[in-house]
Amino acid sequence: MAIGGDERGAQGLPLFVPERWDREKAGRFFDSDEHGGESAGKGNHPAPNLIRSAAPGVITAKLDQLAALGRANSLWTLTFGLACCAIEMISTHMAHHDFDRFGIVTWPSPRQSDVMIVAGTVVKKMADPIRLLYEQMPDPKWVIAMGTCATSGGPYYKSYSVVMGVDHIVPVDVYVPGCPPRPEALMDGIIKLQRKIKDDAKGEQIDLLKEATDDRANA
Amino acid sequence: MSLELMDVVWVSLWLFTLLNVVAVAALSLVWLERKLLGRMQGRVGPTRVGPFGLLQPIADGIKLLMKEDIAPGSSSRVLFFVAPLLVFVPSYMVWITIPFGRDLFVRNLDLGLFFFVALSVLGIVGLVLAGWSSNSKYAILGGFRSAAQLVSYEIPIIMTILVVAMLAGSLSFHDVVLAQDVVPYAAVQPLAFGVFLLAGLAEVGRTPFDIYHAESEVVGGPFVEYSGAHWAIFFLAEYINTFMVGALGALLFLGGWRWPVGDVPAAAGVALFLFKTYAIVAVIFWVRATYPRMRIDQLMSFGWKVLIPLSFAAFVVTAFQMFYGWPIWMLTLLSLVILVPPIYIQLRWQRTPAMALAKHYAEIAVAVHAQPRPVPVAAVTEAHAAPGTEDDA
Amino acid sequence: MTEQTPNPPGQGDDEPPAAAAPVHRGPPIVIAEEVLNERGERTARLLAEVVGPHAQESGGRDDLPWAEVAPENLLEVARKCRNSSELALDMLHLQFAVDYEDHIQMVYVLFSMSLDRKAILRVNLPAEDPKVDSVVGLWEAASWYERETHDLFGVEFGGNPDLSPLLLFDGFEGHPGLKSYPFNDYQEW
Amino acid sequence: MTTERQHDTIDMMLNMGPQHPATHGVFRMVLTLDGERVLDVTPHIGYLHRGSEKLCEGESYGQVVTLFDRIDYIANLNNELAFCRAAERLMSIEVPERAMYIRVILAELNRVASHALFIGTYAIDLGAMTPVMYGFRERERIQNLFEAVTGARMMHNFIRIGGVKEDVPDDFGPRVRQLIGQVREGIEEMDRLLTFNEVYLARTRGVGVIDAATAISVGLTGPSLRGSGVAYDVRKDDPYEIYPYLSYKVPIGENGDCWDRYYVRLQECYESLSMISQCLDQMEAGPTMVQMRRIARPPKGEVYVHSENPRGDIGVYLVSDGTDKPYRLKIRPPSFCNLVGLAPMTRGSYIADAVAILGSLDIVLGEVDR
Repeated sequence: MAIGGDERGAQGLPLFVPERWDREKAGRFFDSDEHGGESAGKGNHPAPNLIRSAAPGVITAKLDQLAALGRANSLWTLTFGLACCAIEMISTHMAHHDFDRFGIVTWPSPRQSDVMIVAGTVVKKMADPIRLLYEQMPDPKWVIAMGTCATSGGPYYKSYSVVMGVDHIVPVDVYVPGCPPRPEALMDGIIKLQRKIKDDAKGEQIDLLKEATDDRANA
Repeated sequence: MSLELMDVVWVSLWLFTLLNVVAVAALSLVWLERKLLGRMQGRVGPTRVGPFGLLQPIADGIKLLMKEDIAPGSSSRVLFFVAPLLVFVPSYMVWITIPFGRDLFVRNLDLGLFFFVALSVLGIVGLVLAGWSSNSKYAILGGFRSAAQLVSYEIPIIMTILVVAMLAGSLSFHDVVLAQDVVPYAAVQPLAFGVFLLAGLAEVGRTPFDIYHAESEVVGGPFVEYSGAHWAIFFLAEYINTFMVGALGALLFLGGWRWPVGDVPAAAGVALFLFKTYAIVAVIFWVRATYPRMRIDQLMSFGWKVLIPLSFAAFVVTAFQMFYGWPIWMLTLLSLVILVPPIYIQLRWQRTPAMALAKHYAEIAVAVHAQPRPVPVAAVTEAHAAPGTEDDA
Repeated sequence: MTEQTPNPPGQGDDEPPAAAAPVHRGPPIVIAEEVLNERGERTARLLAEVVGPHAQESGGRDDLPWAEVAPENLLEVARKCRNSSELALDMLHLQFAVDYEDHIQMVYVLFSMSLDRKAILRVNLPAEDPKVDSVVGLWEAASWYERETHDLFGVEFGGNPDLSPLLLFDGFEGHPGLKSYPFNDYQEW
Repeated sequence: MTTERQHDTIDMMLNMGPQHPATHGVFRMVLTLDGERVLDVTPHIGYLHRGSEKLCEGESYGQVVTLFDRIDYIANLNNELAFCRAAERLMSIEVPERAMYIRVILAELNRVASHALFIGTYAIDLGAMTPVMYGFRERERIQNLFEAVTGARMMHNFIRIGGVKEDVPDDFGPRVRQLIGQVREGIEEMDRLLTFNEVYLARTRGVGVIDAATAISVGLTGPSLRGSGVAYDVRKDDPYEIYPYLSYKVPIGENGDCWDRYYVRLQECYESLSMISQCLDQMEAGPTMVQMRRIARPPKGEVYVHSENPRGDIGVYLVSDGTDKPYRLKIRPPSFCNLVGLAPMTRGSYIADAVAILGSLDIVLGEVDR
């Protein structure tokens, strides 16, 4: 079944059908010709837009980089807190840590947001609304799984109602570990995401594993 | 009069320049707001993008332009995409007649004030259309709220503009500024200035009147379903309107580019005008950082029961002064006299009973007194059992 | 606190547990003493008066006496408890179910805001087809407690107008509060 | 305020949540509207139902504390205290006095942090942007102290059955005194900005009125109940730990509207700060943990213990079968009970009032859904 909302019932918010997020099928979202075929397999890439369709071809490469620069520095997050991590996420937005320094502000409507920070435990009842919100966000969009609950179910993995990580529902770009992650950790996650956006546009990919090993060797 | 080709070119050039100036001004407001709010809230605001975060609005703009533009499947597509233009075009058109300096304007219309009034009402249509065509309940609520709010607050604005027009004896911005050589109208008619500022706040939907796009209630109101470039147009229009209120305040009440220095070089005049404009805008942001939002019924009753009578009072007082030829300070005095009671009542009506109540609550709070503490026993309490061995493995 | 008896021989070794009856391993089970303090005694006397012959069993710990009543008498007893001028248990503090596998016990923790008294009513329900009268007419607070208990334990409350799922989503199979409902292992779903 | 229909129109159903800026998490309410007026409200919860109570049955007593941290994630230490007191009562443990003082200091600090957060988020519900920054600034200060004491910002796992994990650092006393001064200033700043602000008064006074009888019937507790004029505070009526040795006031309201609930919380901040300094004066050196088995194994029996959380009266009903895991653990979640009062308060008000009323109840969804 496709990612689209076809299975939704007639009455408002639907019954959630537990269905594993299938990356192959999900690939349709990003890899098809309709959505920029050349960008297959490089993460979330820009959807067709006015400028790209008006000026295709040679200049798009540079334009992509410029766009990536703009996008990376203007990540608007969805005002969307689920559980405990939401408090630390809000802390990061507030005076002491001040996410606004990075140009990050929260926006209440998914239509105007770029990043969904899934902050907290995802339960099965909430799974469908999350997928709906993700689909409502315009491309390009990113997801940060904040905390162990959103990453893998965390301390609640034995529960009957908890989803074992939000990546069963939506594709995740950055996982931030911690229970809950400190605001600094979330900032690090955001900076990683900014790098990912810029490097994706250049056609490079960060080898985080290698970087971490190098860091450890240098330390 | 025949339209020459050169005229068309010149006008287009002027309009294009104006568009850029206004857009840059709006972007500067975005930056200023984030920085100012940050400072007022114990933060720093954007710092990472460019020096002092100056490129932050540019980054936002690039991102918004390159973002996917979604029209919800159930929306009325044509109206959905026309609505942002209906909001943006009038708010931009008004600038044609705004003089930045003595000779710095696109067209000095003789009916400039009238032109402004006529165009500023048009934006409401766009907001209502945006709310209706989105086919979202939040959007339609926001659209209705904006219609109710903007139409009611248009009246005090028009009345205060009329006061200025009477005082200056002209409907042209240029003449209004020239008439304020000695005393700005903010000093002549403080009542009208105050009403203008409050109604202006409501007109551009700023706190405490940001009801139609209240985030915690209607999640952005008419704009809730918009994304990408179309949303950016709304966003831009909103800031252009804020700048417009600042500019109008500077021109109509603070003497534009002339008062208090008289004739100065054009650049200095423009700087003076911009300074006044930004000062008013900063006050608007300051109010935003301070006040909560009003409720829709309170907003309407404040508009109809306070602001509109006050604006009529200003109008009548000015008419009397002009008819009987009283000295100008008499007008200042009268308008201050009218201004003081409502401010006093508005402040005292809520605050005094609440303070009395707070005092009462301090009295009825139930006091719990400490019991004498027993002499602490130093011995460690042995509990449950001696340390076991079978569990510790 | 009762004395702890020494380990009986043969327990605590690595014997595989018998399949039929779960064998208790580890130290022997100690039963807590239930002692009412002065405040509790006073409430217990009042509670006994109010509940009267309906009480099947009673006891208490510290300042919290309890009385066990039959399901069919619950509503009557609860009404008496609320309306009695001496008890005046006007707040339903907590209402929940415990699954003892052979029966389900409903526990009602009742508080009095005006008189600073508290008491517990317990009702034993059969494990299959647990059904009891709703107390939502007496305390509004019961509405959500009963929906929750209906969700998690499958207890039916006669007279509650709305027992739609509160915590679980529509279409959830089973009653996860019951002991028979297993814990998950990590799984991809 | 009236629920009478003004025009013959079709009602509009407005769905707020589960993702909505004003619902404080994943709460969902469906409003039935007649224009701007709310005719009825249907709350829907369960979007954060993690099955904590069931999970507690599978964890040993020591591990349950970590789950309690995450139930009311704004007042973590108060929650730990609630559970540990229940287990201690069941095991008849007497906690050393110094441990009780440390517990009370931390719990009261957490209460202040929670109320500071409430004042901030409530202001943002009403459209004021700045108090939330100040509120989080104070919370950040308190969290720094928690980090120094417990090693964690939020999920402390510090209060254990039988005492606290370890003694506090050497500079605890002076640090807390300094912190009290700073936090008091910060709270006063919010107080000055908000309490008698005309727009704020207009938005909160006379909104969401609930009288004492209804409040008791729906099970409101904590500041929400005290706002209606019922002076019920577990610390006063059922004293635990070392609260009997402290002098304080229990602030109450009379009208039961949003402003009263806010004002009660604001005054509680000041009271808590004074309680903390009393605790520091009285605290003496001593052990902080009883000697007991590493793995707690309470005797078979049942116990109900309740204590005062920032949100209200949290209760823990513990059924033990004599093993190292609880047989059944039921939490009385104050937010859950307070939320039952939302519908009677909201009927007949405006949409904006619905948001204000929900905010004034100060719910935490982790606790509502567990």
